[in-house]
Order: sequence, then structure tokens, then C-alpha cells
Amino acid sequence: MAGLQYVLKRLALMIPTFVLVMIIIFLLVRLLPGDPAIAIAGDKASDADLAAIREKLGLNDPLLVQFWLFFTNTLQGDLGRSIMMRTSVSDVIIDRLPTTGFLALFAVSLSLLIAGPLAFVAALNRGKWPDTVIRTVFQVGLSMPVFYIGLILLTFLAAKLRWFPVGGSGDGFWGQMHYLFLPAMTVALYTSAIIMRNLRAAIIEVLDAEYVQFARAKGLPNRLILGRHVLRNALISTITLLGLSIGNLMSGTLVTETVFAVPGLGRLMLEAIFARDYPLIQGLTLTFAILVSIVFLLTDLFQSLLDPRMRLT
Amino acid sequence: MTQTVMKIDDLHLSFPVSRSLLDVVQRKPGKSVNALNGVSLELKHGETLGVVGESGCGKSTLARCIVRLYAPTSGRIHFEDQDIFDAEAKRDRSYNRRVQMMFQDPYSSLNPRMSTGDILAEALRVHQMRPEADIAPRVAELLGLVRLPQDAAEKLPHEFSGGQRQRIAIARALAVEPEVLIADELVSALDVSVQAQVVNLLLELQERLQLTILFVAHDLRLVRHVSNRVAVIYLGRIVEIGDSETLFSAPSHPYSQALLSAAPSLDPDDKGAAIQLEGELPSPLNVPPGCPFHVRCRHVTAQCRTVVPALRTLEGRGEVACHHAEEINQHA
Amino acid sequence: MTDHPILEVENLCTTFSRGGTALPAVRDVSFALGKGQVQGLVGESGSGKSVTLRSILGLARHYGEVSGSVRWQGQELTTMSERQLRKIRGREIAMIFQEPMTSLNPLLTVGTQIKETLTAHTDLGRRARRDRAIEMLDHVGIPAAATRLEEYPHQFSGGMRQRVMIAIALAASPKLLLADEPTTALDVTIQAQILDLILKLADEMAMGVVLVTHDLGVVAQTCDTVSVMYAGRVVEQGAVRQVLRTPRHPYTEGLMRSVPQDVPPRTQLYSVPGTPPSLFSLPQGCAFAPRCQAAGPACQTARPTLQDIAPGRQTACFHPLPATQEDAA
Amino acid sequence: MSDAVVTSAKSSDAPQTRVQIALRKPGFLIGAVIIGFSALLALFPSFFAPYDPNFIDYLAVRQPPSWAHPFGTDMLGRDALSRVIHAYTVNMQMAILATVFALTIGVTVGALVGYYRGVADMIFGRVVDAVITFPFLVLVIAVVAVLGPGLINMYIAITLVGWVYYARLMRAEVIAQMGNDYASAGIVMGYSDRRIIFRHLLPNAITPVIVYWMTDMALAILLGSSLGYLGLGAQPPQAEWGVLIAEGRNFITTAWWLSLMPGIAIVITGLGFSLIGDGLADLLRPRG
Amino acid sequence: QERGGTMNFARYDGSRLIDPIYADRNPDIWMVGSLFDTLLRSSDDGKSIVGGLAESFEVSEDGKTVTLMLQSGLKFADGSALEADDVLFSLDRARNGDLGPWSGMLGSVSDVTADGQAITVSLSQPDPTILSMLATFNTSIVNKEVFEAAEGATDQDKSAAIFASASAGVGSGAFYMCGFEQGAAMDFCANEHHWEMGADGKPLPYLDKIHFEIIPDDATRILKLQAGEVDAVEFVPFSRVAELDADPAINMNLYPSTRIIYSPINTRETRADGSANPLNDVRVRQAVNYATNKDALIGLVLQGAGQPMTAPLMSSSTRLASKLDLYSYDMDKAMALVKEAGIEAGTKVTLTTLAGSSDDATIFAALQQMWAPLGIELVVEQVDGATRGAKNRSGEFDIHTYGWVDDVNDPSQVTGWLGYSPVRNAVGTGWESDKFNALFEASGTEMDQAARAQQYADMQKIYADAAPLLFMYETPFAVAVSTAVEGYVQTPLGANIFSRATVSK
Ligand SMILES: Nc1ncnc2c1ncn2[C@@H]1O[C@H](COP(=O)(O)OP(=O)(O)OP(=O)(O)O)[C@@H](O)[C@H]1O
Ligand SMILES: Nc1ncnc2c1ncn2[C@@H]1O[C@H](COP(=O)(O)OP(=O)(O)OP(=O)(O)O)[C@@H](O)[C@H]1O
Ligand SMILES: [Mg+2]
Ligand SMILES: [Mg+2]
Ligand code: NI
Repeated sequence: MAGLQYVLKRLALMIPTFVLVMIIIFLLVRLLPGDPAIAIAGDKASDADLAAIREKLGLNDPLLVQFWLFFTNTLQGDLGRSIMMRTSVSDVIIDRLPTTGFLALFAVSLSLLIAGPLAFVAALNRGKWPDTVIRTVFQVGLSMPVFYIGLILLTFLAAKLRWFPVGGSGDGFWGQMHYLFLPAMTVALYTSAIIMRNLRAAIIEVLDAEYVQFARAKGLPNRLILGRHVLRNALISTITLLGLSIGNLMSGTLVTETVFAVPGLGRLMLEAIFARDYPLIQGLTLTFAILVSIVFLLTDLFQSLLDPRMRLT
Repeated sequence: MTQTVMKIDDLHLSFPVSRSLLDVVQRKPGKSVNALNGVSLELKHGETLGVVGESGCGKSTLARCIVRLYAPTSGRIHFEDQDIFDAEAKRDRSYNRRVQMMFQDPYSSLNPRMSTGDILAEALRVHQMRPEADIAPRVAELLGLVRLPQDAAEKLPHEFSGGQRQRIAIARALAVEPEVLIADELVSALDVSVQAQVVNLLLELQERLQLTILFVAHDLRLVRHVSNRVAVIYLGRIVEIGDSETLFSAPSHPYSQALLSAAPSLDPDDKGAAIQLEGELPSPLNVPPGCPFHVRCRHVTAQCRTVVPALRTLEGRGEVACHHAEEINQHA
Repeated sequence: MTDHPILEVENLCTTFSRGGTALPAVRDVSFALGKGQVQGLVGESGSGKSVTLRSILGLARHYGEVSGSVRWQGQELTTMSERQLRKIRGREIAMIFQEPMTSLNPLLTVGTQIKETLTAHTDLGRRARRDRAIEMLDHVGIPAAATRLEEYPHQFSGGMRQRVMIAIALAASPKLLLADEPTTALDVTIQAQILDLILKLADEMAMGVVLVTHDLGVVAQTCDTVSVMYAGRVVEQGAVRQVLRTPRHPYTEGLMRSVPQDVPPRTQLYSVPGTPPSLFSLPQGCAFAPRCQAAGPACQTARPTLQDIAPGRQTACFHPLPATQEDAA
Repeated sequence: MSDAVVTSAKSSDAPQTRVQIALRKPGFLIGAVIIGFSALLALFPSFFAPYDPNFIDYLAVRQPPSWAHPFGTDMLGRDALSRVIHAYTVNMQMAILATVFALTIGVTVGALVGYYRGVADMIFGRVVDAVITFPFLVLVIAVVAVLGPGLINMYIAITLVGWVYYARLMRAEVIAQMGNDYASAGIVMGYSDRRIIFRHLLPNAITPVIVYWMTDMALAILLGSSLGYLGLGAQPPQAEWGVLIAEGRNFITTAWWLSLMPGIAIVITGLGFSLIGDGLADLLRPRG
Repeated sequence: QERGGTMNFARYDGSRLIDPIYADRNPDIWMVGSLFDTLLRSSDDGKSIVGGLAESFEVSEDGKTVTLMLQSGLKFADGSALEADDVLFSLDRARNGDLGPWSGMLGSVSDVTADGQAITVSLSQPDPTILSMLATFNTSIVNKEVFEAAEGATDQDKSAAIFASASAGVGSGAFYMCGFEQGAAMDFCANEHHWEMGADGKPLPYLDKIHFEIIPDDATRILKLQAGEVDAVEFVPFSRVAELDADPAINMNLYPSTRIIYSPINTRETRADGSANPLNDVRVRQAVNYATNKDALIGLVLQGAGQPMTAPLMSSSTRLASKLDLYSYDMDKAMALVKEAGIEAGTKVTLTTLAGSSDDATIFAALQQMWAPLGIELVVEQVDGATRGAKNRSGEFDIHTYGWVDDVNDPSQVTGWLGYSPVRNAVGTGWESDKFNALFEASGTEMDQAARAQQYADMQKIYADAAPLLFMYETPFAVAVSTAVEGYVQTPLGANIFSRATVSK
């Protein structure tokens, strides 16, 4: 089956990527100044205590040995124990993953909902005032620091108007929708600006394409031309972009989750870095890498679903 | 017109279709586009060899092989008895000076950010054709040679029409004083009257500079007009090659016949003589066994389906690759 | 001609604006076309052939200014609303685009693209639409039509795509076909097949055809009448036989002479001197004057209009070439 | 000779220079004015700033905007306007230094890899994958943490990660340009690879990279601000917009001007870069 | 007193493991008291020791034995009896050097025995701090049965397992943990079996439940209180105190604390890079102390909510604290001192601060301006906590910001930390005084309160003169609560006391 083969091929290509990711993060983490033993035992601990902790964590072994251990354990699905959380890294990650996953999906959906229609309006009115207004507004969204947007939304929509809760993650689907709306919106303001830009350009390009002219010449109804011919084609490049910006989206969650007190992976990552929690940093990075790769894979698959030229035979 | 400058011997070239990693792991044979399937040719000094054939039959591939843009899968090209794909020969850039190519697309074959003068001067400098002081006069001379006004040197390619651009491309090729010119559909993108201008220029220059030209085109009238000899290519093989006038007035291969008859006559009353071919051009991805033309040929026999016909000399004609050339041409 | 023309184009002008300057792509084009008639439109690249066709169908108004009149069976198309035009496009007037490689939507199956026209213009049911689509593909000579319906354009060769476009154009049995260089992208052998097909259908369905090409051979073999365009204007038109045999406009004559036919091999060919003018800066008088050997002072200042010089024969020149016996006949 | 009179194509339509054309676009003009003025502020902050940006006045903290202090004073009694103006120096520097090395490295690597393909391209592909699967910010934070906070290290970190994006773009564009015959023509003319890559392909392939560069400069300011917020960017008492916003965010209800003014500065500068980017896209496109 | 209800409490950081002997970070330590009881307690004013689980206690003449009498009928939160066995188990655990980091504080204990409800703690040498130790979180009593039954091979594993299960049983505090989401939220539920009685004669606490949420961002935490989503917010930045104080719906509490903010000065002869260290000269250290206008700092950083340090080794609320005039702002003296020390203008000194801390940034900016007249050019180096800790240890710093809160209601802990060089080189400053060390060692066994007080007075004098620190200020704990909340306190040691808190509905 061609589809399966394609997936397998993509998976095969992911192997060297992951090894590279593991090497990079392993080295990077070990280059971090500051001693995880101090992070564990605190500033007050004696030097002897620290030495004992280092020994126990295997931090005194040669780097290569440490890496091999990390590598083989990871292959067996064992990400080690979090130093600061004192539990298995995979448990912590599995615990937090749904929240961040929900936030990311929510943000992507919001971005599409915002960017999609507006991109159409802008593209169809190219060069006229709606286009200019829409582009400028999104440009502003693109140049605002995430933590600032977040804070403004919080102050006015949550604290002043009390439309949304200030922080936390909520329970159940609707609870999460309610709690995560503002954080998702914060991330979406940024992503939707990127998507809008791209989609608008894509729509303009497709509107000029010969096959759209031909569809007009066929006397098709407008709705069919825009929906079937224009949108589908414009979506193709936008989907790639969406996949690519998922990495940025994850970066966005780092700060957003901190500002909105959302207990997700992004905030955990910041905490882990500051606590020098080596296993947790490594585990989180791998998780991010896997998530992003899955998204790449999905966008590729979705794209090949949309675009018959991409279907391998 | 006797001395052979270039000899092409059983040239094969297939482009691998990109394979998935899985295929490689499973050692599945890769698919490939067989663009050239055994082309043999000789280019004689001072002649113009026309190459015709349908789109995708391998004309450009052949041209690009000759200038070493593509390396053939097998076969050899000798230039003055030197194999041009020798490791040693490859290092020798003088081959690239002596054999020049001009491209079909007048819009993409010139660097859009370099002025005409820069384009020509660069060629002169890199190959040290002239001392630095003589470069500007030589550029002027070249512009004159291809009949471009002198102020053209300062202009960028987009300021020229298609025909003028092709002349710049010719000037660039001539700058390095080559011996062989490969013209890959040099005029196909141009209008008839502009086509005529460029062809005139080419003919004149050839006369003057004793150039050898390989002229690839699909406009049969034009090929007939400029060529001394003509090769007809079908699916990466030469099916007929011979003297231009003979071939055009009496084509021997059934494919050549169909090709010539399909060219619409300029005379409105001259209707209905076309030989209708059945079916589609087979894909170079899977070239049919036997004679490549057999799937569309009216004269097909069992032999044609299995045995590849070799190019052989036909009495009073050129060389033809057809099992039934004699019979067909008796009736014709 | 006995029939009343089905299409009458009068003083059609189309102007684009690029970077603030006006670009007169088509100027005062007029012609008429009867039932089952094949009208050729020739001229060099950029002379406005494609824009003429697109203006007739109201497509050019999306990116340019169109004026003049296009009457289709008595109805004025240039002023018609987009909504009304949609009923005519594809149903009564169909068009084949110049570029087979880019004119089909790469994401939709060929079947879908044929059937959507049928959905828009006929009240055929689902099955009937499918049958009709298969019939059309058969008609244009695509074998195994039923299975190929499910395939995508990229699985077709250029020639086959061109035929698919023809199938789409003809699906709703239009009364007029606007064919924009339907064969330039193709090989001579395939070109012959396609032209044959169009002619056959024109004949069978009494369909008018406007055929754009720059290959004079194609015109000679397929058209009844022909218009020669230069820099956005028609410089000469009339019956094919007359125009090609005895061109009266110097440009037409130059075109005919440029073709390497009946000249000794490897000799210099005739070519129209000079280069075509840029549409941005057309000369004040006759656009062809700078390249014309017969040009006089009048040609530099005044623009010749299209004049009847013989029945059904017009040219726009102050100094037309002399007529011959045959022409007068 | 029948074709003796060959005149060059009439070019009376192109007496305007590219710059003139670009300046006719209001977007580009506005962008150029914004960035030009920003550059002035960045180069001569002391000329424009009414006060010493670091002078602490214990007695005049968090004063609302007034004629004496148009943007008010911050929690140390420093003049907010002067701090916003002095921040231009750092932030504009950020826009340039955080991107220009990534641009140079990326363009070179991208061009080489795109031209030669092969094994280098395979390896490059894996590196790109590995880098883009990391969240950008995580990588930058980690690198900054390794090197220690500070502007220089921040530039190094952003460069280490950012070059990949330029290289990716450049590679794709070079490959696209290789489809043009002028690249083949260079080979046929017997030119050296270096000449073909850097003289022929690069100038033609670089336009989208330059356009991306403009947006990236805006992003660099944003990223620098985020790092400033986390304490990994500019060092106190240096005024920097991200730090200013972070400092002011606690007073968003009581002293809103503290975070609003630097926020506006970021937005306007970002807008300026993007507008220039859009304009450059038109400007650099070869015509015809 | 109104009973029942849930209090929502927003914290700046979460607990990771609340176990008497493993709690090592303040967010853990300060919660131990809500879940566990100690045998003794500090009195409300913090000056004396009173009974806890033990209803009475007695120290022998020679100071080497402590006898305590357990209350009768004590129960753990799961209803099982709290007996002497549990006490022995807990104290043995607390002083086991292989386990938690706090065992050293019980170094003088040689044996613990029980006879019925009577517990005897035997000491190898007299220990003036022993009663305070028995009132400190690490000697809290845990349920032996529950602990031993827990899953896991090691003590640590068992502790983690119990914590993770979030169920009643292991402690006897006013609450038990009934819900836990790592790093996000935590729930405490009322312990019905708690021994302490409220004003209404029923067991404390009044609350049914406390829900903790972790919100690291200051601004968000406060917004949450303003939006009414939580009832209390800890660690309110001092810059917001005035604003919240003015809010009629909010009570802004500033609880007295033992927290001091100071900056260790590297006193070594050379810096880590080998260059001469100007701060090695005591006059320079004194000069920078004089040149620092603490009131101005307090105004800028704390908006006035604090006071300059008056005792060099501890906060003024710690027992035995001296009340000195600790380097009040005197620029002339400072100038004279640097002149004497021969400091050249433009001497570079690095202040290492915590990245992202706006307080540190403010301190730096202020100090830079204050010290400029001395010819000292202060440069900043921002690092994160882990790096700052490592630098403190390796001595790779000039001056860095630091803070301290007592864990024990006794001055010995902080004094050992700040001045006794065998413990971590006197907060990493490298300062060493034999006289100081001898005094400190002697005070460790001095049972005579007056003599001990004198020893501390001497140590503080020595320390103040040597100035191995930049002495800055003391700050209260700023906790904002909605007006519905009453009875919540944070002790000077930081412990959060919820047992008498109420929330009116
Ligand atoms: N770089 C390439 N990679 C893969 N396939 C190629 C490549 N270049 C050419 N081909 C294939 O090789 C075959 C021959 O192509 P070639 O360009 O030589 O044809 P041609 O005769 O020049 O056609 P045209 O008249 O359209 O220029 C075609 O099927 C083409 O698709
Ligand atoms: N959408 C457009 N916007 C602006 N100018 C256009 C547009 N379409 C065509 N033109 C211009 O109008 C002129 C006529 O173009 P047209 O496509 O009709 O030429 P043509 O005769 O069909 O040429 P070809 O033989 O190359 O197809 C050209 O100069 C072209 O550049
Ligand atoms: Mg070709
Ligand atoms: Mg056209
Ligand atoms: Ni009539």
C-alpha cells in the first residue's frame, strides 16, 4: 500500500533526526552551568552530600557512558526519574501532555478560524481598504510579545470583565475550553497572523491560476469556484506552514503557560531548565520532537490526501 | 565536410525516478526514465545536423549530454578522439569552451541580474580570450556580430525581446570562439518572423566561422531549411538519419513519414494527406520491447514486437532503423 | 453568407493597467462568425489573441477594462452581469485554454472536472452525468475512459490533458467554441489528431469555432476565415484562401514570407525587420509603420482603420499590397 | 540584409529607478520612514532623550505622564521616555546582530548545499529536521543558559539556531534557480562552481531570504524581549523594550504607561520591518 | 466561628514532597506543619517553647536528657492511634544520617526511648537547641505502620509512594493531603481526628478543605485574587502592596518574618580568575556597606514594607538578635574608607543577580548609582538559581544577592550558615575567624541562657565589623487575602498555619 509505505519512509527518516536531537540535547544539558546536585539538595547542603548525589545520579561517569545509558534506556521507553518531581519522567509528561495538547490544538483551531475567513476577505479585496486594515491588524499581533498580549487579555477580559478565568486548566472538555480560551487566543494571535499572511498570498496566487480562470470559463457558480477550486489549492502550502509553525507554537506555549498558570509541558520545560533537571529536560525535548514530528507527518499525510500529485505510487 | 569532429557511440541515459528509502532497504529495482536508448551519431566538421522528434523523445537530453551537463549511463562521446567523460578530460575546461550550447528558453538562459556587457565580458575573462584592455572592444564587436545596438551592453536581459535575448545567448557562445554549437530549440519559443532573423544569423555565422552545429528543433520546415543532415529520434533512439533533402522529400521510416505528413501545409487546398497515427507516445518509463514505434505503426509485424531494429543503410536513402523499410518504401 | 452571424464582435477594446500606465492589449477588434464556421486568429506572441478570447467570454473584466460590444445571438455580453454570464459560459460558449498543463485543477479528478460542468449546465442525474463524461472522453479519443475518470490531471500527458479540456468544453454541447492555441504545446502528430477532432465536432454539431494560433499552417488547414492581429489590432481579415494566398497587408505578407517554404535550403530567409513595439509605447500612427517598407509619412501620424477592400475582406493599411486576379474573383 | 535595422526594445517605460517605484508604494515608504527614524534614535539616543535613562530619583517613582516626563517615570523614578529611546540602541542592535550572522551563514550553507546536493544535502536535511523539531525558544534558552545571559551570548544562541531557517530557504531557492537555464549555461561556459554559485545563483536566489530577513529582524526583537522577560537578554540597567514591558507589567492597572510605551515601540518597529520587507519583495524582483 | 468551606490559596511554587525529613525547599517545609504535628511547638510570639503532641516536657539538670509526656488519645488522620512507637520511629528516622538533609540538627541525640506515654531523649552532650529542634518540622511524627506498609524498597521510595497516594493516615496534623497534581494543584482536607480544639470546642480546623493552585507569575496570581477566583495569594510583590491595601475587598497582610536579604561578599584574597580582589580589604567591604542607603533600597524594592537589618547574622525577630546600628548610610565615612584602602576610580565589581528577578534588577540599578561616588563601577551578571548556587560554592563571584529564612526557632542555624566557616565557608564568602568559630562551637553546648546570649552578642559584633556581607534588609511575608478570610497566619519561620483559618461564604 502506497500510503503505508510513505508513512514508513517518513518514519525511517525520523530515526537519524531523533538520534541527532538526543545528542544535541544531551550535550546541551550537560553544558549547562550549575550543578543538578545543588538543585536537588539545595544551597545549604554540604559538599559531601553533593558528591554522594552526583555519584547516585551517575553524573561522575564518562559522558559516553552516560549517553549510552540515556540512549538505551530511551529506546526501552525509560526516560528516567525527574530530579525535581521525584517521579518517573514519563509519568509527569503523560500527566501534562493532554493539557498542552489541548492548548495547542485549540490554538491551531482558533488560528484557522480567525485567519481563514479574513485571508479570504483580504485576498478578494486585494489592495483595497479591507485588505489593508486586516493586514495591519495582524501585523500588530505579530509584533507583540506573547507575555504582554497575555497579560493584557488577562487584565481586561478575565480580571476586569470576568468573562474568563484567570488561570488554571479546567476539567472536562468544556471546562478546558473555558479555561484555556485566553491562553489559546494569545498563541493564536501570533500563529493566525502568520497563517493569514501565507493564506492570503496563496489565495491571490490561486485566484490568478489558469485553472481558476478555466473554472470561470466553465460557468461554474462562484461558491464552487471559491470552495472547490481556490480554497483547496490555497490550503496546500498553508498546511505545510502550519506544520512548520507548530514548533513555534510550542515555543509560544512556554511563555503562555507560565503567564496563564497552565500546568502544561511548556511551563514544565522552563522549570526543568531552571532546576537543572537533566532527565526531565531530555524527556521533554524528546516529547516535543516526537510531537512536532508527528505533526509534520500528519500535515504531510493530509497534504497528500489533498494533493494527488504528492501521493506516492 | 568530411572530417568527424564528434563521435557519439551507443549513448544510453536513464534518469532514476526517486526511490523511497524503503525501496532501497528492500533492494527493489528503481524505476527510471529511459531518455536515451542507444544513440550513435557522428558530427562532421562544418555541417549542420538537424535533430527532430516529438516532445520528450530525448532531444534535449542528447544535447545536454554532449556539453557534459548530464553524464550518460553508458556509451561514449569522443571529441577529436578524446573521450569527454574521461576523468582527465573532465578537468579540462577547454572542452566547455570549444563546444557551446544555446538554450531553448530565451527568458531563463540569461542571468536576469547581469547586463549584456557583463555577461559577455565574463565569458571573455574566465577563458582569458582577450587581455583585459581588449575586453570592452571585443564585447562591442560581439554585439555587432549578432546585430545588437551598442547601447545593449548596459541593459539587463529583461529589457530585450525574446529574439534579441537569443542573440545575446549566441553572442555569449561565440565569445569563447567555439568550434561546435549545440542549439537546443534555439528558436522554438520565437515567432516566425523573429525565428527567421535568428536562423539567418546562425547560417551566416556558420559560414563565416566554420562552425559545426547540432540544431535541435521540432519545426520540420525550419530543420529542413538549415540542416545538411537530419536525424529523426523516437523514444531515445535514432530511427532515421540521412541527408536533409532526401529525408524530407522521401522519408523512409514509417514514423518519419507520419511526422512529415502531419505538418500542416501552408496551402489551404492541400488538405487530408496526413497519416493518422494511432495511440499515444509510449512513456519513456517503460519503453516497449522490440521496435519502440511498433505500438503506433501501421506496418507492425510479430518481429517488430520483439526485435529491436538496427540502424542500417538503405539504398538511395540514409540510414533507417526499421525491419520493413524496403517493403514500405516500395509501395510509397 | 446566408446565415445570420451567431457572434458579432464590434470594436472590442481591452486595457490593462500595469504600474500606473495603461496597456492597450486589444484595440477595436471586430468580426462576426456564423454557425459552424471556423474563424482563425493569428498574430505573433503578445498581439492580443488570448485577451480577445477572454474578453469575449467576460473573463478579462476581472483584471482589465473591457469596452466595445460582443453580441451573442443578439444578447450583449459585455454589459451582462456575472450571474447571467455564468449561464452562457460553458453552456453556450465554451473555451479551451492555451496551457493544458496549468488549466486543469491538479487536485480534482478529471471526472469531477467534467461532471461539474454538467451539473452546472444540464439537469442530468448522477448516472447520466457519468455516462456523458465517459462518452466525452471516448469522443476525444481517450481510451479506457471509465477508469481514467478517476485519475488526476498529472497522470495524463500534455496531449491528453488538452483533450480532456476539449472534452470539458464540449460536454454541454456549446454552440461556440473559443479555442486558444489548442495545439501549440503538442507534437505535430498529436496536433493533427486534435484539430481533426475539433473540425469534426464543429461539423457535426454546427458549432462555431474561433481558433487562435500562430501557426499559419494550422490556419490553412482548418479555418474558413482568418483575422491577423498586430499589436492588439486586427490588420487584415477575410477568407483563409484569399488572405494566405494574396496577403494585402504588409505584415501578413511578411509573416507568410518568413516561413521557410519554397526557398533554397540554407539560404537567408525573409524576416520582417525590427521588433514588435511595446504596448506601453505604441507609435502614434500605424503600429507597424516602423517596420514597414511601404510606410509613407501618413503612416507615421495617422492610424489606418480596418477598411473593406473586397467582399468579406478587410485590411487596415494606407498602402495595401496590390490585389491579384484570384483575390478579386 | 533584411534585418539590418534592429532597434533595441523601447524602454521608455522604464525610466524610473527601482527605488522610485518602491517609494510610490505607501507601505514601503511608511516602513522606510519608521526604520529610518528608529535608526536615528538608535544611533543618537542621547540627542533625543531628555534625561539620563539610568538616573534614579528615589523621590519621583511611578509618576504619571506629564510635561516634564511625557511617558512618566518608572519604579526607580527614571524617565520612561528616555529609557524607551535608549532602548532603541539595544533593540535595533538586536534586530541586526541577532540575524545578520545567521543570514550570512545560512545563505552560504544553503547555497552550497542546494548546488551540490548529495551527501552534504542529506546531512543538512537531518540537521534541519532536528533543529526545527525543537521549539526554537527552548533551544535558544538552553544555549543562553549554557553561555550565560547577556546580549552577546543571546546573539550567539539565536545565530546557532537561526541560520538553519535561512539555509533552508536559500537551499530551496537555489534549487529552484538551478531549474533556470542560466545556471546550466554557466556550467556549459566552463565557469567554476564558485562563480556559478556566488555570482550567478546567489544574487537571484537571495530575494526571498532578504524578505524573510526583514520579518526575522522584527522577530529577533520579539525574541530578545521574551528572553529579557526571562532575564536572559539585556542586562540591567540597560533599557530594553522587553525588559521595560516586563518591569511595567506589574503596574498594568496602576501605571499602565510603563508597559504600554515600550509595547508601542516594539509594534511600530516590527511594523516598519515588515512593511520594508513587503516593499523589498517588489523591489528586488527582477523584472521581465 | 464559622465552620466548613474551602479556601482557595494561590502559591508561587508547588510542593514536591511533603515529608518531615525530606522537605528541603521552602514550599515543602512550610506545608509540613499542616499535615504533621511535632512534639513541641513555638509559642505564638516565637520566644518560648510550648507543648504540642507532648503535653509536658522537662530538661534534666545536666542538660543531657529531655523527658516528654505524650497526650493520651492521640490519633492520626486515618483514626489509628498515635503511640510512643510512632514517636520513636519518627525521631530515629529524623536523625538517620543516611536519609534526609536535616539529620545533623539532631546530632546531639544519642538515643530515644519510651515508657508508656513517656518519651526520653538522651543526648551525648548538652544541647541548648534541643527543645527548638523538637518543635521543628523535621521531628514531626509520622505513622510507623502506614509508613512501613507503603510500597517501595527504600525509605525514600516509601515516602514518595505515600505522598503520591494523597490519602489520610501518615500524619496527625490539622489536615491531610487529599489531592495532588504535580506542579499544578494540591488539596488539603480537614483531619477529623485532630487533637487541637477550636473555640467552639470541636476539633480544628474550621475549614473543610484548602485548595492550592500554583501560579508562578506574580501578576497573574494577583489578578486571580482580584477576580475572586482565589481567597489568598502569597508572595505578593511589595510593589503591589499599596495597591492591594487600598482595595476594600482585600486584606493585605504583612506577617513578621525571619527573612533577611543580604549579599555575600567574596572576601578571598584573589578572585577565581586569579586577579586581586579589592573586596578582600575589610575597609572596602565596610565602605560599600556605608555607601548603601538601605532606606532608599527599601523604598524602591519594598515600597517601604521592610526595615534595614539591625542584627548582622539574623533577622531582628530571631532570638538573641542584637540591635545594632548596622552601617547606616554615611557617604563620608564610606569615602574615607575607600580612600584609605586606596581604591582607584573605575574599579570593577560584579554583582551576580538572579535572572528575571525584578527586585534584583532594582537593587543592582540602585547600588550602581550609590556606589559610583566610591569609584566602584558595579557591573551585573545575571544567572539562574542553579548557577548562582554553584558560583557561591566555587567562589566565582564578587557579590551576589541572597536571602534567608530560619527553619528553626533558634539563632544557631542562621549563625552557622552565615559565619561559621566549616559550614560552607561562611555563605561562600571565604571569611574565616578563629575567634568566631570558637565562640560558635562553645555556644553549641552552652546551657546557660545568659552566657549563650553573650556569646551571640560577641559573634554579632565580630561579624558586623568584618562585614563579609552587604547587610541589606528584612522583609515581612506579604500575603493578600480576601476579606472573607480570617485566622490565617504565616509564622516568622514561614510556615503556613491554616488550622484556625475560616472563610465566610
Ligand atoms: N533531469 C531529468 N530528470 C528526469 N527525467 C528527465 C530529466 N530530463 C529529461 N527527463 C525525461 O527524459 C525524457 C526525454 O526528455 P528531453 O528533454 O530530452 O526531451 P525532448 O526531446 O528535448 O523534448 P522537448 O521537445 O519537449 O524539449 C522525457 O521523458 C523527460 O521527462
Ligand atoms: N492579466 C494581464 N494583466 C496585464 N497584462 C496582460 C494580462 N494578460 C495579458 N496581458 C498582456 O496583454 C498582451 C496580449 O496578451 P495575449 O496573451 O493576448 O497575447 P497572445 O496573442 O495570446 O500571445 P501568445 O501567442 O503568446 O499567447 C500582452 O502584452 C500581455 O503581456
Ligand atoms: Mg527539449
Ligand atoms: Mg495567448
Ligand atoms: Ni447575413
